[in-house]
Amino acid sequence: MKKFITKIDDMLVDSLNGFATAHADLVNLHLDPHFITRKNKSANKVAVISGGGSGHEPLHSGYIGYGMLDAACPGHVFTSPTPDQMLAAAEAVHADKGILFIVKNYAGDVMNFEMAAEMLPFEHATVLTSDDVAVTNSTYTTGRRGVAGTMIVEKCIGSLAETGASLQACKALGDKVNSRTASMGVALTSCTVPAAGRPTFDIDDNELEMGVGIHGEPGRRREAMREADVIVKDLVAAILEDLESVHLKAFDINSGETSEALLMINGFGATPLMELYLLYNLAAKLFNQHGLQISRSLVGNYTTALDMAGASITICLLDDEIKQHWDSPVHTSALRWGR
Amino acid sequence: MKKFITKIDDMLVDSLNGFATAHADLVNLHLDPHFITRKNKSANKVAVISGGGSGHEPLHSGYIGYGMLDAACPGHVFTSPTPDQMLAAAEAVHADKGILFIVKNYAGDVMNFEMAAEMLPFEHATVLTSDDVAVTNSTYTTGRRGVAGTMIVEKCIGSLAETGASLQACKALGDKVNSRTASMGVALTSCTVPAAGRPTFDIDDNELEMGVGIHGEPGRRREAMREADVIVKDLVAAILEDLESVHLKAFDINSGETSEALLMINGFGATPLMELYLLYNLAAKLFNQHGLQISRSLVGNYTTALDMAGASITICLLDDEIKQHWDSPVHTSALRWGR
Amino acid sequence: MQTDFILNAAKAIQQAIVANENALESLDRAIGDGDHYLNMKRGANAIIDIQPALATLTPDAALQQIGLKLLSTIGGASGPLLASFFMSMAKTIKENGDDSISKIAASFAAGVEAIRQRGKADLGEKTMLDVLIPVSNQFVLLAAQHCDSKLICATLIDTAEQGMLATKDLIATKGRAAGLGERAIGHIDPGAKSCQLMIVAVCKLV
Amino acid sequence: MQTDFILNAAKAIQQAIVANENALESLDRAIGDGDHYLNMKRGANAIIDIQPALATLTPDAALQQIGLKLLSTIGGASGPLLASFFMSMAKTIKENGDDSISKIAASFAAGVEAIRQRGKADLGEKTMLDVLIPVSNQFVLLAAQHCDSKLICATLIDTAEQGMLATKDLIATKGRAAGLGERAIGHIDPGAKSCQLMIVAVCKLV
Ligand SMILES: Nc1ncnc2c1ncn2[C@@H]1O[C@H](COP(=O)(O)OP(=O)(O)O)[C@@H](O)[C@H]1O
Ligand SMILES: Nc1ncnc2c1ncn2[C@@H]1O[C@H](COP(=O)(O)OP(=O)(O)O)[C@@H](O)[C@H]1O
Ligand SMILES: [Mg+2]
Ligand SMILES: [Mg+2]
Ligand SMILES: [Mg+2]
Ligand SMILES: [Mg+2]
Repeated sequence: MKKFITKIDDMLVDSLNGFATAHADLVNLHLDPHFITRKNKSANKVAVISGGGSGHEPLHSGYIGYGMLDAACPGHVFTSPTPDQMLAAAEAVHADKGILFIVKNYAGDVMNFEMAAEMLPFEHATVLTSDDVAVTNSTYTTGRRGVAGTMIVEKCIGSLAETGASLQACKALGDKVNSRTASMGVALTSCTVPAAGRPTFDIDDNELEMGVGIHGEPGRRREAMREADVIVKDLVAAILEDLESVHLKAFDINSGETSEALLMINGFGATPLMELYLLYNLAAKLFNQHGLQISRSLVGNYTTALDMAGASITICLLDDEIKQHWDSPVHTSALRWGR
Repeated sequence: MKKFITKIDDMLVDSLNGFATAHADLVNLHLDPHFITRKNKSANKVAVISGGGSGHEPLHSGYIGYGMLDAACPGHVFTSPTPDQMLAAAEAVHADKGILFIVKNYAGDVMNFEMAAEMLPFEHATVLTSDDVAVTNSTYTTGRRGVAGTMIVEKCIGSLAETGASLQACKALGDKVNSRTASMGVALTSCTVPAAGRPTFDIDDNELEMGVGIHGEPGRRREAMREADVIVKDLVAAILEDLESVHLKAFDINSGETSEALLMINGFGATPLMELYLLYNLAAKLFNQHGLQISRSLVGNYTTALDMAGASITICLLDDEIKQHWDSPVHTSALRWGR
Repeated sequence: MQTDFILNAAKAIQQAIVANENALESLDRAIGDGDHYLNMKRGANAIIDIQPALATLTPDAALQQIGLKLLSTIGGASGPLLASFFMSMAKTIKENGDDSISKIAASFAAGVEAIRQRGKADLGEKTMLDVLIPVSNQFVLLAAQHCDSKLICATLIDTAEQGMLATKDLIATKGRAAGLGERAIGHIDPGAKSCQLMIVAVCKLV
Repeated sequence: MQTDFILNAAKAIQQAIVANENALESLDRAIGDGDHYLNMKRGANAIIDIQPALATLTPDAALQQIGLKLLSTIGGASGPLLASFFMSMAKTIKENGDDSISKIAASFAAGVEAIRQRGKADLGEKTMLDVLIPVSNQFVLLAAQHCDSKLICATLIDTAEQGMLATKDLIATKGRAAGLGERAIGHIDPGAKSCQLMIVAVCKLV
């Protein structure tokens, strides 16, 4: 393992300090417990807080700022943060309209945020994100994981919260966006958790992991490495199948109906932009053939898995409300437009 | 080598098509010869054109748009583009105020742009960027390489050009920014050129390459892997030494004088944001101690070397003019603020 | 139960965790995200760090502080679960006392029940509960029969090992491994392993 | 010189380049950016592709088209340099003809001079010029002495090899390897190697 680290135990704080210094115009850093808050927050809005294990940057700290998050709680690498962090963050940013937690659906994240919520002296609600179609929902399991689509949920909720909307309205929008968002990823290499010092999983030079999680959790299946067009075909098929099952509608160009959608190609950390755009090209064509009209696009590293090579494809089915909140101005360190 | 590629010979065009589709609001793609132009370009401005080998994305195509480039010419991976591309791009975007080429100082890029310039039926000028302090200038060599600082030059020139300024003024600003910009990089791994299929250089698990170029060219020296604070100290020292030699001024906090500066930590492609912010933290502290007041910051993958793990540090000494043009609105796919 | 015993148990647990770094790490790498050892070590070390403060407390207050400390240091799935265990055990002891083996067994059972409620999981889902539920049931049973504490501990060590080993053949339906389906088969659950290690460490002190 | 000969030379060059993939690639990986083989192959193949069109042209026009084609397909440092070579050679032949070995040698020398001017480099800077300048000088000299063309070619093959090998011990002061300082020593320059290969390929046709 070769990484830029001074002392492994200080890595998280060293990195948080760098983030806070580089973006001192946008954020304040608090340590022990660790959380990051937004500067210049409007009074009288729902306080939107997210958090999760570190190593997925820019998620979540990179999305703090106007029109998105008010605070983020970074856990250790790939380990969900603890309730004291969320409580302190809530204390720092609450503003009479309640607290909205945005939580990726992992047992650890859910339980830690849940315990924080139980102790919270403010009105609160939680939006669970669960866009990863690799892990199928079933009554027996805890359900799908939250992955790259989380950022779209954060953007839309943040936009609505900025208007002074109620906690209930913000939660409803978040749930809606999540229900219309589907992602699936593929890994070409493992990632290496710094403190572990070696790759999370072994993978051969001619293999890929289909449906990998953003912590390097194994996915649907291990397969032989193939051409990009074949890989994308499988990812797109899984996403379409899921969207169709949820929305009871065949996405088929022959149906004559088209749906508007946002397409995001998310790099896991070590995949060059050149390859991500190549994936975009393949995915956009396939979705188009299935009656999805891609009217919003995002290509880059938005929800990473440290130094993993690989990428995920995310579709969010748009409607006028989602479009409005996606397009509205946002000013964070990792996502910015309109101001 | 594992990469997202359908057919190796189609990779560049596949990727360009993805880029153009994802950013259809910003750019137009032209093929044979390949170049990308800006949509909605104001008439009556200097046409700012850059280009270079592919594999450094978002450089240059990601910087096409309002307040930055009017066109970019992508070469094959790590291979400078050819004069027919620049000629066609110039033909497409010229607007009576002349053509300004921004060229990274590599023999290949310089000669190809030079031949294009000689054939150009328009008034033109060229700004050569040469911010890499790893390769020292000498009367015998072709001089320093252009690396991550190129983007700062492109931003400032683009801003000035947008005001309708003359070709001479744009060139003068570009030359000034370049002369005040210094970078140095370090690689932890090699990159792999897709068509070559194997790493450009071999490097052991306990080694790093100090002063590496953005094509994986060997740098100042091969060294044992060390802690991040020691690595950053060396990089910062090399940059300060260079700035002092050019600007005849010791950057020393004890001198009582401080200089304002932009600090960029640029990832080469496979280094997680978490590590880049850690580097930022170390570098900002050291520069501060040497009397540089970091008032602008940029952390991320801005000039990459495909899938290389590593990063570069860039300082640009600011003055009021540079600050104004750095801060002015920009709307490209990879850099956007103020609109 | 004395606070001293709790402190010794904490030390024994910390040593058992650290001594099994490779096992814990590779199990979570195989069917999780590889951080379980790091999480457990962080938690165990944090308790060692606050030993001086714990030493001044009653057993229930010490257990409560341990729970809170684990809650704010472990994170992940195991953090809130183990924290819930200790906080619930503390509450039960505070209410009912710990002056008999039965009462201690009851407080242990309350702790396990808290994990069950927090994680909404049950036996056979390939989690730490596959160790904790059988151990808890056995503990309560043997304590009701007024068995000798050394014998109880010897039995619980066996039960824990069986529960831990049994997770190997299960499909996971809770936690991070739930996404794996059939691929989880053949791997012991990391949380089950660490719970078994902790139970062995504590039982050996008796 | 006949256009036919040029076409055969192009084919021989393409074969020589492809046959030396490993050598060219590893040399540019060692002291450059690893793309020299790819650049040369792309250029050589492009000329093969336009052979039918070239076949209809006079030698000077064919050389000019080759230059233009290389200019728009190779890129990198070698592209404009080799293009300048062929375009300058074409111009010289067009002006002075190619009806003697001396005239051909003069046009070759003009091509090399164009590379020198374009790249602002000279002998001893560890570039392709370390092959081309000695070959050009030797060619002009031997042609002036009215040597037999077979003998000239045999000599040029030797000269090219010596120039190529000599780059091994040089520090580079031009091109991408100029940043390397002492570390460039011990590696043959890739452009020198490909020029030597091309010269050998063409000389063997005579
Ligand atoms: N819902 C649950 N109920 C009981 N135990 C669980 C549950 N979810 C996870 N676990 C346990 O937690 C362990 C993983 O802990 P850890 O690796 O520290 O956290 P994370 O899974 O968040 O990385 C699993 O091996 C399993 O025993
Ligand atoms: N200024 C120059 N003059 C002559 N030859 C040069 C010059 N610069 C580079 N070269 C030649 O070009 C070769 C490299 O070509 P190539 O790898 O195709 O381009 P690039 O260096 O742009 O990747 C070098 O080995 C050297 O022989
Ligand atoms: Mg975890
Ligand atoms: Mg090159
Ligand atoms: Mg884990
Ligand atoms: Mg090269």
